[in-house]
Amino acid sequence: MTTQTLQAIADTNEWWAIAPEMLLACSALALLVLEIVLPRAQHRFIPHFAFATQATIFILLVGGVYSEYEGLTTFGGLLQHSATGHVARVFFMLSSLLVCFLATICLPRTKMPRVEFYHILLAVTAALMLLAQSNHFVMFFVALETVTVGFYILVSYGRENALTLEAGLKYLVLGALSSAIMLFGIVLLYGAVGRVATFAGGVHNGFEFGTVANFLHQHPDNFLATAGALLVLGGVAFKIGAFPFQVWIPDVYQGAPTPVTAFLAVSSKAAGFAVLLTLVLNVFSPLQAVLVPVLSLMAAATIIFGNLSALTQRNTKRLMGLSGVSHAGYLLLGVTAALTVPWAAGAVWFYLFTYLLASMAVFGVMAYVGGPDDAGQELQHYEYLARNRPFLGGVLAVGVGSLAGIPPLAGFMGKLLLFVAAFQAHLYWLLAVAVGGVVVSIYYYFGWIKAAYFESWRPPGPKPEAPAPVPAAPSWVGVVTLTALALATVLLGFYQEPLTSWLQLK
Amino acid sequence: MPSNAQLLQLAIATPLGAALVIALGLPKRFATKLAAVAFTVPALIALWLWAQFPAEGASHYQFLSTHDTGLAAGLGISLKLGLNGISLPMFLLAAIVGLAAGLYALRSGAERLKLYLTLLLIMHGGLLGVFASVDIFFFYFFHELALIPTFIMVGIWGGRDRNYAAMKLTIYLTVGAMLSLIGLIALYVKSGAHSFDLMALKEAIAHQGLAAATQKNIFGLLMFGFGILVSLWPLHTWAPLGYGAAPSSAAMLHAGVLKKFGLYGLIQIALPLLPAGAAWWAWKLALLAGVGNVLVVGFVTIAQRDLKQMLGYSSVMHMGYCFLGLACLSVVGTGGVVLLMVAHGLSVALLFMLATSVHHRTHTFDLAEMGGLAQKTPVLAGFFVAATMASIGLPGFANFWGELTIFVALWKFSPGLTAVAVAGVVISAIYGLRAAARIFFGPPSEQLAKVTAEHPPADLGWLERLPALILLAALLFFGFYPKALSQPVDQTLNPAPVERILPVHPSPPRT
Amino acid sequence: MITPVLAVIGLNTYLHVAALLFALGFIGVLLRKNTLVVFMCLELMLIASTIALAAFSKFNGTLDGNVFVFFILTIAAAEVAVGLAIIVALFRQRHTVQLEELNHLKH
Amino acid sequence: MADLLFYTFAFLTLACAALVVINKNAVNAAMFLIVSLVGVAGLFVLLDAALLAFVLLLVYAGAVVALFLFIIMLLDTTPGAMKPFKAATMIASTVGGALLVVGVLSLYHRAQFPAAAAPVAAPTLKAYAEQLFTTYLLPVQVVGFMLLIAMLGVIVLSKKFAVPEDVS
Repeated sequence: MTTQTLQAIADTNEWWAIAPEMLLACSALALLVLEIVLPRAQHRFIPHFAFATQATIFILLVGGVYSEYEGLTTFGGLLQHSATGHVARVFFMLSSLLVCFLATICLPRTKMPRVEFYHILLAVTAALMLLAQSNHFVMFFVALETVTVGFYILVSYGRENALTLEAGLKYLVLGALSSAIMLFGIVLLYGAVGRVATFAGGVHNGFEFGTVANFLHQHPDNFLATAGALLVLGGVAFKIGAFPFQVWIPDVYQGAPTPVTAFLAVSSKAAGFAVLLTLVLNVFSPLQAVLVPVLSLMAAATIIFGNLSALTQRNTKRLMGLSGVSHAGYLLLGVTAALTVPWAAGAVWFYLFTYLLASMAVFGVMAYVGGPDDAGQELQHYEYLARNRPFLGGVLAVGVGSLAGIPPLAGFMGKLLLFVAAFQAHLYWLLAVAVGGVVVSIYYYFGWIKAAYFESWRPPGPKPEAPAPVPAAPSWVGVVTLTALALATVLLGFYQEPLTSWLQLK
Repeated sequence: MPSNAQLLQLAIATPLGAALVIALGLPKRFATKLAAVAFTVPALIALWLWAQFPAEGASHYQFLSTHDTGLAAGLGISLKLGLNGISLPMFLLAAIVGLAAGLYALRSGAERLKLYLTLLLIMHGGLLGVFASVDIFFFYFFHELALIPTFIMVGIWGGRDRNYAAMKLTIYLTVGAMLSLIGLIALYVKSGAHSFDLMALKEAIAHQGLAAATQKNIFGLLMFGFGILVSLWPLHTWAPLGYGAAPSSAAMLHAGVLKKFGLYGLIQIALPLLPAGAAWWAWKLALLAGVGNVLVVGFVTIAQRDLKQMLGYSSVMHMGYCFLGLACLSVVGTGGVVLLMVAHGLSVALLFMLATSVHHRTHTFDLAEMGGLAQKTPVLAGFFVAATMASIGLPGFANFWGELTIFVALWKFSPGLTAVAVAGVVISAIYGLRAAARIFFGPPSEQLAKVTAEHPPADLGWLERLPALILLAALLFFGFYPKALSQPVDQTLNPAPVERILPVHPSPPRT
Repeated sequence: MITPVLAVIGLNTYLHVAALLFALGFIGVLLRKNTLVVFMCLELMLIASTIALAAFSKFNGTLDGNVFVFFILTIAAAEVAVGLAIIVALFRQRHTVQLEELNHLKH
Repeated sequence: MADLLFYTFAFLTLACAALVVINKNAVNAAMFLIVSLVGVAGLFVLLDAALLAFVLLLVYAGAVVALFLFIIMLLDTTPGAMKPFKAATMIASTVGGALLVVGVLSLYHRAQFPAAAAPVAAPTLKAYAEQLFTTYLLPVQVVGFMLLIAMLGVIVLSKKFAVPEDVS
């Protein structure tokens, strides 16, 4: 390789294009420095610093400051900056901000150090942003593993609690297993593609998404590449918790600290779908004949499994996890539809945003309701919530209602878009499954509302001795954040303009 | 002076806005005043719009306005509001019953009154929105908006079986709503109109038509989806249970107005857009409604001992007439259904309200434990008897015209079913009059004598009389001057292409 | 300058070795209950991928595969470090490394 | 000669890997892992990837397996404590593993490769460096962050916090 080619490659390293990610990474480092520099009494300001930088980046991103690279590839083809990538950046930034907010509620209850939590959170968010924009399997895998390793630590963060560590171990073993499977898939793809690329006389790289897509266009029946693609998708399915890779979800969601559960539910799932959309629509699209049945079977099984197993749950964190599985199923329905109906990709993102708002609202309430025993939050802890803390009760109703897809709320619009897309894609039987799933989900979501609102639900008889403790009153930050989330959920149900025009839903 | 279209928007926005303000933490004494205003404004606007509705040549929507909520470009969903001759009477009905229910709620002294008013206001706003929507997506959307508070109200303020009732109501109505949603999506996709606007859909379908098989499937989805919501037999079991448990204002709004959503949807959407589907399903629908809703449920109603359960079943039974009218697939029958929907809405709301008033005085809904209340509360008795007469369909009340028109249309469709329907009138006379007699006349039961000795029952106060008066006045007005209703309905049904689109009514199957 | 190995052995044989190693690791993960051994088996699966990767890289005549191996080794090392830390922390509380005894989360 | 070496290393790798899976004693398993890794390193050398072989031994045998051994000793799990496999687990694993093997093998038979490799010189250290610091500079940075996270994570998970960490 001559110096010129090296120079040419080095020139494509446009660091400004990933300024938000770098800013995040640098502020993550700054947090550690601050911990050393600042006197102990001032340490409580460190989370504020994390908040401030994230808010700044979020505002810059929403303002479109970094959108000048849209449509370009940088870093010698490692990254591609697309409109969707930008949407993903904003999404992860927003989610990370809200997880920070949850952490300020939950972390002080434990004896765990805080600065490291925020550091890892910020670094993982940066990696998530890179992951959504990666255009090359090496970049993809490295970013994905950074995220995964970060999550291993975050899930087991409340290590005083054995349940948390158990969750961490389960996530670790299954996560590593899925990574290994995905890696093998990547290797197979590289083997199949790289050979042809070389024989064709090109100097293309067998890891690049574009090269893989080209190869698949020419050889859609290549067995090796198809198998590789399926293995990679299996790894992604683990991230989104799709059937049959959902086994880890309830345990890990229950054991992880609430902010981390929220982070897993929202960011990790969204990352999975961002990657899945890129892979399915741009890279593996020539394999439609295989993908459509696989994806739609997976979607149907995920919806059925998620809803049925959520029916009997009394633990709210497991309930969120298993109902999250069913949401993954609806989203998979959207991804499947996106293969034939292009605007469905936007609908998937719309759904993810509504899911973010609603889930974060619910997790916010859970953070206040959950006492020191983070993992043991049951439905009966919500009794009298609407009477004792009407504000939290209201936010819970809005959040859960939106997750259930009840009409005036944003979640319903998300489901509507997906269903219309599915109908246009002629996925009738899948649509029937999804509709059945929605009806079933009403039952368990309604049970939660019932627990919070309908008093004297339990049959007449001796009442339990100790009534559930009244949850702490939210601080003003909590009130503002939760109000914003609930209002956004309500308003998005009535008026979708800002989001739809930004997502270019056509 | 705002334009009529803006007034229409205002009528829907007022209750919803008031609900938001109360939910955000308005103090209670302001909340009740704001709620009173928010219930009154739509009624006044509805009356004004009714007066403004052109007397002739108004076959199309009036007072139109369109807002893009962000889905117009992508999906063709936009908030398009307007009224035609069919929706105007329904809108008026919603406004009047909403006013009565609201006033009744204000004096009910319910626990957690602010939450109660908020939910009732949302429900009211949703109801007004349903009948003012030209866009079929928003038509559905507003229906759900009105439906959700019902579940919560049943669950919090409901009667004995509230938890079971709330759950059953939720599951049944969600299934119905999902089926109809899929039907509407199917209509949207298959029509190729790329719009949920009813007018655009009509145009697109008139232009290119829909295959008969498609029509059949979509009509089936809509018929059963809407049918569950209207309590079509045998999917009606949620209704008596739900109404039995629901607090009075919610029952008034739901049984009086919200339940008509399905019928209204079939009239406005399914019949004109899917004529071949309608023709295929007409006889099946007529048999289900005639035998199931009218006869079976009629006999079940007679057997009821609980006043509210009886009212719930009777409302299911009256929906049977509406389905029969629809199945005629004729202009006369459809017009009759609209008249009956309005009349039944008014009378059933009045009955549910008075039933609660009776309960306040007797502390029971059990008909066997009542009696002799007329001597102590003559005004209440007068209202109740009048409402019962209206519900049976006595001349002089609006219900008479609705039922008469339906019977006329039904005679052409099938004389046999007409006989069934007329038998239904006799049945409803039996249970209606018997209930009135049990409550108000004859000797009081021992238990009641004890209760009334402890709490001497007072007659209806003015705050209770006012909503009752409003409802009864409307019933009588339309009873003596049915043209006020039939004129706009006629304008929309007759000159419009309905006659052309509606198929020649199918001959009854030969045996 | 072709290495004799690939001329004699061929790519397929290399890949068979990789596949068998991957399968062995997979079976181990399913079969073993000792978390430490499970972890070793996961490492075997990663190593199997690197063998295939190096072989493909050689066969394709590009260096990218070999470079990717570097990343994989680093990632594996980090994974092991975190995993062992979790296992040690868990052992301090539960005094076991057997997976089947770690079932305190409700099912 | 080369093929003899190949088969030796391949046998070493696979046999020792199998021993890792079935060995009862965790310490022995770790030892067999080392030997298996030596076999893999040999395979790498045959592929002209001497540097990779070196790194593999350094990182894995030198650090990872040493860590494993250290932890095993630390936790002092009684050797031979392995319970007999449950029949269901055995059957499931055997079937799953066999399916996997058959699937992967059939895959290679269906995807036929020509026997000739591309004529490329053995990569030098410089070539790796050039790649890592030009094309793959960004992943290198990211991996750096990952190592930092992992380090912090290990500290957080292992350090003793006697008192609440900071004032609130």
